[in-house]
Amino acid sequence: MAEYLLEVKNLKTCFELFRGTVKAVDGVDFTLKEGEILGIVGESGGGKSVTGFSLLGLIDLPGRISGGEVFFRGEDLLKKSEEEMRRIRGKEISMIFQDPMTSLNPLQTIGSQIDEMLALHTDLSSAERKQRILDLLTEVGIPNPADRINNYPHQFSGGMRQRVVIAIALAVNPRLIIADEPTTALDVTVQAQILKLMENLVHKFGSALILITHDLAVVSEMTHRVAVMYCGKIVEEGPTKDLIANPHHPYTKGLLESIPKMAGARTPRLPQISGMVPSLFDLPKGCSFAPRCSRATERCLQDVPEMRLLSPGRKAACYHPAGMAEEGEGHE
Amino acid sequence: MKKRLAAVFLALTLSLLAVAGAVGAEKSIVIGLGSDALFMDPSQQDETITNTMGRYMYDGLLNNNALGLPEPALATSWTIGDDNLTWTFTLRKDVKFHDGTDFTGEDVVYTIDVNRTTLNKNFTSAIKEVQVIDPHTIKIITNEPSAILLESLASLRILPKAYRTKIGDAAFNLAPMGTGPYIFEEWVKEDHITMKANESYWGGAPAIKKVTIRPISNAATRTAALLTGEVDIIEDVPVRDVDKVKATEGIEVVDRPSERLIYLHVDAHRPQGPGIIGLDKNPLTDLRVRKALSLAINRGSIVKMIMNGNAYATNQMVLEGRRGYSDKIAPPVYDPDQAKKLLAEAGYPDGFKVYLDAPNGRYPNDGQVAQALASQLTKVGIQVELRLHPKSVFFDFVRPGDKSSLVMTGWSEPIDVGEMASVLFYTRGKNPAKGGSNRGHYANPAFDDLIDEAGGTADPAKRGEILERAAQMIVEDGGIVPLYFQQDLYGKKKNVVFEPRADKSILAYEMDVK
Amino acid sequence: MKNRLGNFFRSELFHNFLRNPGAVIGLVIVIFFLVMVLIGPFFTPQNPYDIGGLDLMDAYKPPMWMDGGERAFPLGTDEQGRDLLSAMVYGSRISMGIGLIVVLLSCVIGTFLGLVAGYFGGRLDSLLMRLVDVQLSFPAMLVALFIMAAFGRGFGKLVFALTIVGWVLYARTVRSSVLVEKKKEYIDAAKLIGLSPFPVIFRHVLPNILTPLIVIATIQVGTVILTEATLSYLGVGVPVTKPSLGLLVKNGYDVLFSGLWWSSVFPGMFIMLLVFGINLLGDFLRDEFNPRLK
Amino acid sequence: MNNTGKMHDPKNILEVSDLVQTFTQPYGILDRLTGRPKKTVHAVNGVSFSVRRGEVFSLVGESGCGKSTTARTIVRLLEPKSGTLLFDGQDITKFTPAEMMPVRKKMQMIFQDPYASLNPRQRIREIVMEPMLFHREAADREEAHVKMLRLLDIVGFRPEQADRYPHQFSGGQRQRIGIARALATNPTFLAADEPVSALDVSIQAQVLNLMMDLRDEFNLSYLFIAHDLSVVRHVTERLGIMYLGFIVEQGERDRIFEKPLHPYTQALLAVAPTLDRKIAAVPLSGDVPSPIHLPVGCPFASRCPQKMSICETNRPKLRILDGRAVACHLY
Amino acid sequence: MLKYLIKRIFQMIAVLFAVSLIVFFVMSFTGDPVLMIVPPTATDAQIAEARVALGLDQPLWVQYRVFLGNLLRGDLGVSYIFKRPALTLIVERMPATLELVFFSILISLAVALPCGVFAGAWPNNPLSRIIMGGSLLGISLPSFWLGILFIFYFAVEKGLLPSSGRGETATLFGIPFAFLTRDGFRHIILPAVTLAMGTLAMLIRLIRAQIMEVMRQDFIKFARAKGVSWKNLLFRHALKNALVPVVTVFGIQIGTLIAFATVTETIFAWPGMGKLLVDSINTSDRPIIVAYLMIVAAMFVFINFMVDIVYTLIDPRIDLR
Repeated sequence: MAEYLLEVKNLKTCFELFRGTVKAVDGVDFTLKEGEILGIVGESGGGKSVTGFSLLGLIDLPGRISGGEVFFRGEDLLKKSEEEMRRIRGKEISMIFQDPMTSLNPLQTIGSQIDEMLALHTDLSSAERKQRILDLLTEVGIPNPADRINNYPHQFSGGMRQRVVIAIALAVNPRLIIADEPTTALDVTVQAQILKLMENLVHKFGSALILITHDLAVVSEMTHRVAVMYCGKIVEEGPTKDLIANPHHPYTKGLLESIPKMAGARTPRLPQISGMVPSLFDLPKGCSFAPRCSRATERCLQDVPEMRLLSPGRKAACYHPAGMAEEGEGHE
Repeated sequence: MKKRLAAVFLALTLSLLAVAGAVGAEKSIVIGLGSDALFMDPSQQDETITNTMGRYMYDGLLNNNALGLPEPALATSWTIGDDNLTWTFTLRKDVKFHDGTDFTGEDVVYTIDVNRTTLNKNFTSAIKEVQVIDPHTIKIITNEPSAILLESLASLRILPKAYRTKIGDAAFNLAPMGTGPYIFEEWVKEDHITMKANESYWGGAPAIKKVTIRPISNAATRTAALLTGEVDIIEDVPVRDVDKVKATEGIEVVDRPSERLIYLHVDAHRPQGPGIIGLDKNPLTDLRVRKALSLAINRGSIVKMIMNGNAYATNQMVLEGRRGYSDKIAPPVYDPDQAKKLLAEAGYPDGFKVYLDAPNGRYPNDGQVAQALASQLTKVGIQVELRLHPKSVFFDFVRPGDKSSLVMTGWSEPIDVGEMASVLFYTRGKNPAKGGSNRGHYANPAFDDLIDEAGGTADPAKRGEILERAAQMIVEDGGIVPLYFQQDLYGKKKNVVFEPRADKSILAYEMDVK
Repeated sequence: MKNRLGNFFRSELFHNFLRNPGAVIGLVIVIFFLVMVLIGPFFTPQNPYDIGGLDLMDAYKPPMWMDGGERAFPLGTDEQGRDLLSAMVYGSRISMGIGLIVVLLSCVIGTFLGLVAGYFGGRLDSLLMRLVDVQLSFPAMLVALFIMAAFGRGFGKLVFALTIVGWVLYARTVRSSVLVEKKKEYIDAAKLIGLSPFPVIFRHVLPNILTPLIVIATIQVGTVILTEATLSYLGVGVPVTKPSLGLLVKNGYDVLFSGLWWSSVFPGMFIMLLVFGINLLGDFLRDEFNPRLK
Repeated sequence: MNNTGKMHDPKNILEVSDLVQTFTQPYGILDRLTGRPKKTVHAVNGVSFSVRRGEVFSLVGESGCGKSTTARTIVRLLEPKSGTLLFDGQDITKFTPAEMMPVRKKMQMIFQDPYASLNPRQRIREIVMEPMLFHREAADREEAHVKMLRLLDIVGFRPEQADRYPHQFSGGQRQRIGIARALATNPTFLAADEPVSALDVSIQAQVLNLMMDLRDEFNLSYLFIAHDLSVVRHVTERLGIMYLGFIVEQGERDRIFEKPLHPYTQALLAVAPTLDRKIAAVPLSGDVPSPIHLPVGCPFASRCPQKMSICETNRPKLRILDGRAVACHLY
Repeated sequence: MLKYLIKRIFQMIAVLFAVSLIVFFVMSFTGDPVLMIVPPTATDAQIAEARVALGLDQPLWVQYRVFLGNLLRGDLGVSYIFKRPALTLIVERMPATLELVFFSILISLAVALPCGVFAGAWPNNPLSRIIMGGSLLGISLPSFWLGILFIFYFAVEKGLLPSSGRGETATLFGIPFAFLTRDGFRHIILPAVTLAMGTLAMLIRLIRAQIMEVMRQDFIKFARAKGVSWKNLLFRHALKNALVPVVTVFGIQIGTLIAFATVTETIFAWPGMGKLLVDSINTSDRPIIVAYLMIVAAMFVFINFMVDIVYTLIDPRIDLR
């Protein structure tokens, strides 16, 4: 048994488009232990969703995985055939999508959509499957599951649908769940319910979870560790509490500071990261964040910084990391 | 192994088919016609296919023979009284309708009465009164001396009074019955009509025992059906398909001059012609212009190129042998230079512009003929604007009125030129029964007198002589410009014995299959 | 202007176009026909509409490579001695003319009504859309056949009938695009400026719904040409003196079995080629502009 | 000046009282014949608040609570069903389009979706100049051009970017273009409908800062629509919490954030994701009732953890309590 | 459901009323039917008499009122030419047309479904390109030209199939059908294929486009993430979703088939109601034209109704109200 449930090494996924090649995921490394919750955070276009899809081999043309290794329980998923991957998808690794409105087949009852998962990956009899479906629906908090099993997705509200999606994802006890922005499309009150539910279920089932989101607040509440992505690369990684309390990468720091606070004194102006996310067709030569970074030096504009261990469990790809004990605080 | 099995199977099938053929050795025939019959009740419409079906299942007092001349049929003989008005007909005895009832004089009276209630009552318009003397003798009294009574009666099919009154005319149309050589079996509209031989027909049992009529309105498809052997004989072979049909083995083409004349109606008398473009006078009133019109037309090339040689260029109004054919009418001449000269003499050295109204799709290649006419007339200076009308609106458009001055159309005259001359060229407004279709507004009192005189003449020879004079008069006066007689074209398998008839009917009774 | 052209040649559309052989072939065909229709009449051996210039004795000459063919009539002649090639060039003119005029007219009418119905909604919209529903539930061919049967042959009448048949498609497409577009906030922004409805419709809505229109219009040109040909075949199309391609096929079709195959086969192939070219192009545009396939 | 007879406080740029907005589904002859029930969506049910000059007033709530509809009714994109709108002392509730013209100059809007709020076929230049020229804010095109460039500079664009089309910009940039357009007629009041909810976090801060800077520079007043409480807390002075078309609590920011009274406000604050604390136990269950069939009692009763029997039958009115207004039977 | 039915019936009446109004008044522009039925020798008096007999001497609105009154009694008028009820004439010919249309539908579906799904699922496969090229050609061909080439090749040159007519028929439920006999079945092949060609090509294209669109949707990706196989993805998830718009178009296509049956029937001498229509147009037989259009309108309303029903079977989101 390998040390990690999942070990991603130098994963690269690119899209060949008319305007040029986009390296959506550009040499990403991370690891995940059994039962661990990892947050992948970043702004749109940062490559976090593509990373999630790449793990399952669900990249369609014009995109392709151009390199790297994805060891899942010690085996490289990228070397598996489509048929082998098919048996892993759902059973070993399952996924929760962003928009519950579109991720369910509108013409099938939710019962049969859960049943499909069970029929594919278990040997249960149809009566057993039915019982399992009812259990799952109860588990995700759908009232009167026996009545709703024959309902169609459109008869459910957004939050309820996302509960069904979670039930499908958990149906055969996968070792790993990848949740791609699972609450973005939902209202705040519902969002909280769903997050709570996911957290509880993942603990209960003992699955590992990769939570892909743009919302640092969500990450801070749920995850053990966080990886921050910017322009296709992971720029910082570490235990959640530690990272949020003391970000090393200037991007992480800027991101955290620019979120308005719910408590404490109110500043007239929010600290902001200047400039725009660069176009993926036209990335800067050195560190992608350098043009927006107040700490950038000539070196940052020339060379791409590697991820390095800065303190126990804390890695960042930055030549001038912030919040280091031996360094003075940087100012903007 | 597989191959051999297939061969055995094939042989078996073939022998079975041969046996089936031998068992059904009764002679049968499939006839492809240009359209479906409108009615099986012959009293309803005077229309070619309906009339043909009438000949299969019914008889008249007289029937037309192949030449279109009436012959005794249900009436065996007749006499005319001294008043020239009373005709006494002796009817054939022992004639039975298909349901076994006897044919009597009552049926004749009934038939004439029925005809008088229909819209096409021309066949009985001459008749004043009918009397039944005894079951097999009737007396017909005409309004005035009539030379065409026998021809009219030959067009009248005798209906079974008892049967038809019993089931009503609508049902009768679907289950027709008469005294004719064939007995109705089935009519699937637009697909087929089947009939079987009347073995006890008074004229002798037909040789062909089973007849299927198939309406195939698309000419090319009809030709194809003949070429594939689906039908034994077709009518109206498209003129262009003649060569192909002739070249196909086992199939041949039979032709016969048709009664139908294609001609131009000329606006010869109105001072202002509605079809004349850009002039406030009517050049066609000038005889020289009308003569130029005829001279400019190359009938020969039209017949050769457009009709593929299957027509007869003419300057006559009726076929040779009919009353109204005249040796004195000169054959048509094509002389464009002379035409130009005549136009110049008439004061139109640069010609003039005129509409030519013609149907498209009414007669074989009519639209193309009209285009060729336009082309030829334009070459001498009569610049023709062609107005081609679909057949559904053509006759409405060219009705005598104020729309056209030059009309190309056709007329089929099975009797003699008398009726044609009276309907088409009698001065309008003088006599409500005459000049109804005088589209050229021809007005010539001398001509009218001749028509009136012919109408009152019962003696065929004398009537013929008057009509000859009338025809000569109007052709020479350019009121009509005859173009050509069509040719009836039939395609048939070589084993079919068939002689074309003047009325275009394909009558199985007169045919045989070898 | 030059800049814009440059932009076009550098655009993704042009790039994809070059990599799509079907689209290139389609454009080549369409351009070939356009050029032929525009300048062809200056080069044809004959003016087939000059009725006095025809000689009946030239009728049914075979194509020049066959026995009896003449150089003067490269593709042979028809029953009036008309040069088939010239007739086809002029016939393409009529066919394409009808196709383009009908599409233009129905596009303008349909777009206007669709814009108004979609933007204002309400009674007018319901009324118009019921009309569209009723008409769309009838096959276009049948409606056109019926109108032509009532009013008779003729270029203008044909254009009228086909336009009556055609506008509904544009009206419906435009309306559904407008319904999508008018919910977008830039329309609200335009209203907030204080613009009255028609400026909003024409300045803001219209430019944004043109793409699907272009696609439909392209494909419709082909459809209209085919419909016209079919109507001419049924005997209710253009006048016989100025035959369109469809009517040429019909005329030639009467003599197909007589071995005079050229007078039907060549115009038939011409229609097929023309419509095929238009459809190839339309297909490309449809795939390019379909946001759901992007 | 004020023809309703109501008191007008000149400190207020906007006064909204008892605003009601409903949507009726199409109801044709056939529906009438078949007796289909008429469906009316009660989007806004008697909302009253005012916006002071130079102030940011926020309306907060979950999607479908009627906050956007309120904003769109105020700027008269929608006709109000009933209630009164006083803008700058004028009753604009029943104004005709022509009468609205001068008001429109003073009252503009910033939209939610930066991708849909700019006409894709217009250049940036035209987008910003169109309102100016229409309202004769500039004498001619040249003057408009100069003004346009100045506005673009204010929101952070270089002059050469004026010739580009919207698709050449990122979401945050487009939102700034939208702001420039809103400023083109020199307005005094801006309704901002979720102006940052579609933006990335780092860009969100930029846009919020820009909006606050502009308020100071042009003395603007904002009606700020949002669902994100942390953003609202940052920008606003006063706020109203909306639920099912009703304002359930309304008042000064600090009072509400420090001590929310309405159970719904409490729940919203409890579940708002923040960096600084764990999510509280989720206090709410169930879904928002349908706005087609409004509950007779308290709109929040079906989900309220502290529901009493009176809540089912009587609809609570807004009452002043502890320096804010709240509509709840608990108090 | 009952309310829905009432609604549809009201709609149907409205549509039929509108159709009757338009058809009747437009028809009055056609050639004078009187001239078509009186013999060419008819005098003016005879023509006038015929006009009275047909009721054509009345003002148009009186004619329409009479027509409408008769219509309510199920009487669509009497053919000027055949002198029999127009309705009967059309109904007699209807089975032949419906049979032809039915076979064309069968052929179109049998070919279009597999071809369309294949081309949509593997758009870059060479076979897909051939299918798409073929279908493009299919919609570019004038169908009448194709029909005559078929006759020329398969019937005249090769002698494989009969060129025209309906052949032998056998009776089922009292209605004669050609496909029940071997001979009749041989007759139906060429016209049915000719008629099917356009619909076939267009369905292939539509199904392909729909499959391609559906395959890009989230729920398909979600199904893939579940580990669903390609086959199930295509047939369990994609196809049904792709079918919803196909059903609408298919409904309209049935109408188009009935319309184009007029052309096909004319070429192949198929004794259906389309041929009757063309003939009636040529003879200005107004009652038949009006009756034909009314019946076809009624058929279309019915087809649309069926399409709606099928919708609810496919798509649970659609509620009949």
